[in-house]
Amino acid sequence: MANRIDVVIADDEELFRVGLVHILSRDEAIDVTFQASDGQALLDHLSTCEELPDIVITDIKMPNLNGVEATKVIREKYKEIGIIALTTYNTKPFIRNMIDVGASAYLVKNSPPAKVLHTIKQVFYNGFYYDSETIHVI
Amino acid sequence: LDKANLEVSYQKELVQSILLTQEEERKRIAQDLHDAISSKLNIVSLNANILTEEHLTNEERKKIASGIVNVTGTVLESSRKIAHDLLPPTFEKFGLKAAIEELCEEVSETQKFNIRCNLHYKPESLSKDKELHVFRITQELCNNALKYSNASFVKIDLRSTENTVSLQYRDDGVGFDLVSAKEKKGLGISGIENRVALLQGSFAVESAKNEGVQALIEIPI
Amino acid sequence: LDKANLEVSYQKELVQSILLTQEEERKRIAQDLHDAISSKLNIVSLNANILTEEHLTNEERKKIASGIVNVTGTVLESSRKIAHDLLPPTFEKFGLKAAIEELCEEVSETQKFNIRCNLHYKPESLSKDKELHVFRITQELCNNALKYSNASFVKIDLRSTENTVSLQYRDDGVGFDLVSAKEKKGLGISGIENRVALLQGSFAVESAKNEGVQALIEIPI
Ligand SMILES: Nc1ncnc2c1ncn2[C@@H]1O[C@H](COP(=O)(O)OP(=O)(O)OP(=O)(O)O)[C@@H](O)[C@H]1O
Ligand SMILES: Nc1ncnc2c1ncn2[C@@H]1O[C@H](COP(=O)(O)OP(=O)(O)OP(=O)(O)O)[C@@H](O)[C@H]1O
Ligand SMILES: [K+]
Ligand SMILES: [Mg+2]
Ligand SMILES: [Mg+2]
Ligand SMILES: [Mg+2]
Repeated sequence: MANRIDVVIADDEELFRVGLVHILSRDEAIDVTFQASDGQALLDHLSTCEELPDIVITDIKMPNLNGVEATKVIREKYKEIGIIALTTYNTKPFIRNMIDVGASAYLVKNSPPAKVLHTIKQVFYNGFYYDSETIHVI
Repeated sequence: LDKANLEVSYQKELVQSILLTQEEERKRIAQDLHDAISSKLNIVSLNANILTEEHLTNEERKKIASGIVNVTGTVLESSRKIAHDLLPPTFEKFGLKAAIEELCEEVSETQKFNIRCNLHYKPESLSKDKELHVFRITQELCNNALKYSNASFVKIDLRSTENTVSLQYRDDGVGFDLVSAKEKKGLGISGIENRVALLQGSFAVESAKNEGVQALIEIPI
Repeated sequence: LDKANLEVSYQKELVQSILLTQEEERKRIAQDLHDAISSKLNIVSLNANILTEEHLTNEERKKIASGIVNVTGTVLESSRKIAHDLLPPTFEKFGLKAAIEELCEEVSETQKFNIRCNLHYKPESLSKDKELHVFRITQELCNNALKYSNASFVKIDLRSTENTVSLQYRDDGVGFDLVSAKEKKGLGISGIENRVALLQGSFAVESAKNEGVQALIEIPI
């Protein structure tokens, strides 16, 4: 099928990844191709995978290498990957700083699944997605 | 000798007030955990238990599940807030400058006065520990501004040069008498002094009734 | 004069160590709130969101709902533990005696030594604030016993008479040299001293290498 969106997930909470994969797997347009439990595992995967994913969804607070540092590296090395920061933190500096270091979109983790799916598609088709709160902040 | 004795008893009182404030903080957090987190989570647990049972209509199930989503959202917000008040995650992840920016925004949202922050701080000029002290000092200056200054304008400058980090504070509010403020022995200004001492820096404050407040803190790198 | 100056600088260092410990505590709690509460609640929220949707089998639904029950249970436990470590609810609800009883049980569960508590304390002999200081002192004595004493037997006596509350501690462990312990400036023993000063009481500790530790605290009512 054309235009399938390959997604890689990075989060240190296994059960969160399981839930997220469940939600993404029900969308026909989306394939979850890899799950990483920290930023380092995410980068390791990207450096070895044959075909880069379209989208990376990453948590911020993770052991070994956090989502901020991972985002900086991905933005630098793999310009074409869309990065969605999906995190617990909802304050302006967090949103602003994640966008600054290269995130294409910002979502709090308790966003409704429909919003997560919508954001993935927007980032895939437009390269970024800023919801009204994100726009307000930046 | 008298002066030294006075200083000893002043420091002792200070220790004791810090201990008391610390106990108050602990009590407040424990209470918040109980009221805003545990008691709400009992509701979540109860409802999730209902969802494990069979005989519910789709309608009922949806309603209970969205109830869980809502309550959990509230608890998440409380947990974020308690953690934020203890130590802003912005400070942890993005450092001093971003944390002071956030602080200024929060202060600004109170709409008590206009606040302007000029932050020219080269990231990591100070170690994380030292940055935290500078952040706490800035917090205290802002708290005092909100509580007492009645200012219309507050300005905060943070600047790093090769050898120094300087924090400058200014407000155009009611000001205060330095001598009697020392006697009142609020923990705030002593706290600033102690942190500055810890940083081996200097702290100068100027104020007088109705002439606002100016403070300058300089910390060697 | 020299002695007074020494005392001043000792007190100043004490203030600074208390500030540092306080920041560590705040950081630890903020961290715990994130790791043990917020991030788990995100899992609850996500799964509750899934349950609001239609196309799940009964089997799936039950599994997700009991997942929520489990995670919520873990978060509740963490929230209780964080609150308990800050200020045991037993203290709040049932006062000093019950809190020390609970503490002794917790210590006893570590199985590092036998502990005996004789608690003859007339409820409310001291105000709640003062009781909290006595509790913190007892906690510190127990912490030190666990960390350093290598004792086989520890005894704690709490007693109230008409005019005094006395707390007696004894262990038969490795003991320590009082002079060098003072130099190490752990916050624990200074903390006890400060709280005793706050209570206008007296504090005597006796120890020597391999002769265990005895401490007596007396507080006027
Ligand atoms: N910006 C300001 N404008 C006017 N008065 C001030 C300002 N900052 C401090 N003061 C005065 O100085 C006193 C001492 O301040 P300090 O921060 O030490 O104590 P506090 O704020 O009263 O108590 P704490 O900080 O322990 O909550 C205050 O009570 C207030 O009268
Ligand atoms: N029951 C004990 N048995 C043996 N040694 C002890 C005992 N209690 C205290 N000490 C000694 O006295 C020192 C000072 O104790 P103190 O509680 O002041 O500091 P600490 O426990 O090292 O640090 P902190 O209490 O700040 O975590 C300890 O380091 C230890 O060597
Ligand atoms: K799919
Ligand atoms: Mg995480
Ligand atoms: Mg103050
Ligand atoms: Mg100790």
